[in-house]
Amino acid sequence: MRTRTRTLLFAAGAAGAAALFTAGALDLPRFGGAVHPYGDRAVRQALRESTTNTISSVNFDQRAFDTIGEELILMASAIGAVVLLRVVGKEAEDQGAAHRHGPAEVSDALRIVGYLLLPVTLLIGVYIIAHGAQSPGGGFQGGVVLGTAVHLLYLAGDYPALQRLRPIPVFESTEALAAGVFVAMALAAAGAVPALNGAVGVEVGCALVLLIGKFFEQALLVREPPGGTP
Amino acid sequence: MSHLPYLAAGWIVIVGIYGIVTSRDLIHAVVCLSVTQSGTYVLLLAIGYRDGATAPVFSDRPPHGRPVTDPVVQAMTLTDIVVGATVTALLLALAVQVAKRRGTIDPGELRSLES
Amino acid sequence: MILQLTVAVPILAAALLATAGRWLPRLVVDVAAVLAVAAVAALAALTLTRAPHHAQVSWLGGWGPATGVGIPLAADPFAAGLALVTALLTLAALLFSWRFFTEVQAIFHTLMLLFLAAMVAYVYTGDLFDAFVFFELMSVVAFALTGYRSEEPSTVHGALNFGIIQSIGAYLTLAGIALVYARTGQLGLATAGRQLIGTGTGHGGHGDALVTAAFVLICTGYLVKASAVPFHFWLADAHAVAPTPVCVLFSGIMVPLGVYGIARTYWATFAGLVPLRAIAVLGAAAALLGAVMCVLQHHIKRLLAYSTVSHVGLLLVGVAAHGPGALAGTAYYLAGHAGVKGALFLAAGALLNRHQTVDEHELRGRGRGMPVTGATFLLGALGLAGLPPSGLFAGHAVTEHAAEELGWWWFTPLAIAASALTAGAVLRVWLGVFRGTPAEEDPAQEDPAHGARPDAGGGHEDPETRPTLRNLPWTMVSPGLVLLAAALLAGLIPGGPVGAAAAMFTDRDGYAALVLDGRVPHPHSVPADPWTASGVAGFLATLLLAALIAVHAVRRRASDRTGGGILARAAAATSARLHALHSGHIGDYAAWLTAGVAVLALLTTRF
Amino acid sequence: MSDPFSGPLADALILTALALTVLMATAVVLTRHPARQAVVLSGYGMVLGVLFLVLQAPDVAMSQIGVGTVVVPLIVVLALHATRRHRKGGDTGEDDRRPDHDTSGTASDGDPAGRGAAGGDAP
Repeated sequence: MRTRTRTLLFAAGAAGAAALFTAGALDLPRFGGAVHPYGDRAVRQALRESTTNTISSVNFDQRAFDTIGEELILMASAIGAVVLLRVVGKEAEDQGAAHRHGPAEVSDALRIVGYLLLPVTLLIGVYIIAHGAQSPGGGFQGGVVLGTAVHLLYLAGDYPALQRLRPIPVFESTEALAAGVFVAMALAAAGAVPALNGAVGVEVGCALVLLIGKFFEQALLVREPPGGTP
Repeated sequence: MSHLPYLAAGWIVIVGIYGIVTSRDLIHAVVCLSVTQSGTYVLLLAIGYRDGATAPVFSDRPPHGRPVTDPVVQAMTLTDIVVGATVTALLLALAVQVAKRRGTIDPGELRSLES
Repeated sequence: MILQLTVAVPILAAALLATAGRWLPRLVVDVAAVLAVAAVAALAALTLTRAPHHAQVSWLGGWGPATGVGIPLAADPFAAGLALVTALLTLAALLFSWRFFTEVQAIFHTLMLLFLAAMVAYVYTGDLFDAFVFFELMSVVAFALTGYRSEEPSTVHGALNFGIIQSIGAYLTLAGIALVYARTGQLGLATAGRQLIGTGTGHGGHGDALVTAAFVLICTGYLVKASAVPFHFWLADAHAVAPTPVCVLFSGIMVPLGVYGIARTYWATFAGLVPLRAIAVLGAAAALLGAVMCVLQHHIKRLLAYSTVSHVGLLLVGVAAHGPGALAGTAYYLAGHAGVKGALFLAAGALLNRHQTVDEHELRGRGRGMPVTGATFLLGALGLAGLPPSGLFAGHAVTEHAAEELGWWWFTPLAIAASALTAGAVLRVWLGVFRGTPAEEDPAQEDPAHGARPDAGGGHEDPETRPTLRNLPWTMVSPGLVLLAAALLAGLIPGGPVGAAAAMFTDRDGYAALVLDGRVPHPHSVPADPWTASGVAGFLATLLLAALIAVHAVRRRASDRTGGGILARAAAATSARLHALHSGHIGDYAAWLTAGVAVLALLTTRF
Repeated sequence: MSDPFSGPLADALILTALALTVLMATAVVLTRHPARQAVVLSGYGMVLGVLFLVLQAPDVAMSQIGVGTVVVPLIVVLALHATRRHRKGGDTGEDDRRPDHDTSGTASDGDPAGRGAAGGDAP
């Protein structure tokens, strides 16, 4: 299809879809309205269970099954990325690709900041996970912090240390294990919000390390372009 | 104001799809897909908003005070964000593979799979 | 408890294999995965036997209907039956791949188990958002499985197209769910349905614009999965490149689950509020276009993929016919199609393993040493044509009867045309590959451009597939035979229980009673009766047409490919047009998707 | 005036955040140069996070800021870096056929931008 035809087709479709959605949205309750029956029920139940962060209560207790699906999606795509990016990594090495270990020039100040920030960030991640049942935050948000914190080492220019710190197989196994533990706990004893938060934190953290790690590998394993470095 | 946020969400969804339709670069297309998805976050949270309400967290104040925003849509959005990020990552991994295997990531240059 | 276990067993097995798979010997991994799937099949069978009499409902985490916040898992007979079909197909696919993939890690098994868990959870869940989550899980696993052999150039392209289109559809579904939530303050299918009846009625007892928009948006994602025209483009791209055991699951159950999603959402939540004619139109279009595209293919996996588009289109029409009778027929049809298509894909996999190609022209005459595979193709073609007493025969006959009562005179010709074209294409493959004479030149020196076809797959390029197996091991042969036998006998399933199950499925208050009160409804039902004279006549007509198509195609190929008059040239031009339409360009697919939403909206709105 | 959670002030805040979100979403789509798009995407993630805060959803805002401004743009940049060889594409000359939304994206500045971002945007 030519670009013009395609755009016209899209324009016609989008006009129809927009009309449909607009008509539907105008029938919605007013923005900011006071009627939220499910929300009110969820708040009541959360307070009965004395989980003060209602969202954690919904995610890990009342609707824990959604979160099971979510964690499995995370696990599946981490595994999927490992499968997808594995073969190419091997092949690039076969071709004798040059490895670039981190940014070529890192100032000492940046290096020190990177090293100093790492423990602080890890601590913040653990804190966010641990307090997820009471205050904003939780396993997911903390896990994101943990998963990305490890990569501060890259900022510090220490790619070998980064590789030592994240042996991919261990993270793969831990991630799957945490997912399994989460599912077992959520199905057997829903309600243990802090423990569930912890399992999710570990899983999210490991999955992100895996995902980002695999992409780092891809980005760094590509052969230097023939033109040399800019 | 009364229905504007919903329409804004609809705009974000449509504009994301527009980006995919006109994209010349698969990585660009995947990013546009994540924009499409962010429209659903806005829609969900707009539905759950309540005038004069605070966040549904009771750690620093007694319950039964001020009304709170709907925690269910927030939990749903949270799930949605995770799903979106992981789908984006997986699709980007596929796009990287397409580039390596086919030598281009312009959808216009990728030959049809139809024989 | 049974329902939770049915979902939990594959998940926990998947987590176990993902954790320890790299240290376990391959045999242990295989056995563990097969045992887990067999356990799911046993649990689903148990559920199926109990469902007609005892309510199979489970509220997770003890958040029962009184709290109003929990998520139910509920299994009526159809849901349990679908779970059983899913488990059996997964079992067949795993047994087939026992020797097919020889890499060490257990990633393939993990993904297959997660796929099974996602489909079972999707079938059982009684919650809109939960359905979306497991729908997404199903999709994500499917993307990963499609791109599993990422060293194939076209594999990743097909998987990426699949991923982007599916994701757009899923996000539109989520938007629709959000609209329902905003209106009703409920996420349960049953509770939201009750609320919509109370509040969602505009004029004349029909849904207002919001209900229409919500239904259309929710359906879009499911229709993408069900590959209705014009949402179907991803399907052939994904099927052509996915590993064969994965294709069995895609065609056999994942695509039909899109139909299930529409049926379940409609009858549990939207029944009577919106018309289903849009589904009928898009389904009929898929039945025809899929069948025509099927005949035009010579890549066997693509050919089978388009036949799935066609047959699932017929399933959509059956659901849109909007009654227990047609739904009973659709259920027969689904079961029969799953078995036949699974067996055909496994047979294609055997060809791929033996000859490193699934191109019909290259394979010409080279299937003579594979009698079992050949028989599978022949019987599969007959099955697609509706050979009694196959599930497809029963499905045709029962649905046809219900459609006639509705005054849908076009259904019978449509079904016969679609079945004849797809069966004819498969029959042509059988004639060419298994009965034909090999091409003149030495197969070892075949055209390098063809030998290295990206989508031909398998073989020496692929380090993970064993080069060639001299004799197919029983693990690769028997799953297909069992599936085929089951499908060809599925029409013998007694019509009484099927009719009762269909009546239960199409009874909105009954579903609410099952989920919310734990009571099994017993609505009045009519037993499905497949053995009608017009059903048998339909099969004979289909078979005759299919044979004509196949013989004509083989003759034409044998004599002169370019000859012919105006008609032939017009056909060639149309075929080129159609091929060009399926361009593999993601922008085209997304534009078609938007246009499809507009068409759906136009047909669903009551002016 | 006394109540920060309701009244015209809150409305104005929400409207502003909403307008910014819509603008940024459109900007992400219209930024055809992939490396630049990653930066805009990161900004969009931040704006979304602010919108969610204004809509009284701190939990969601936290993960949106983590995921939307850091993780996803980082992965995009890494993916760009991994595909930069094919992006320059030798004979394909991808950049000269770019639509007119982006006028400055030329083959010569494309690569360093991707490379610089890969090094600098890492958290």
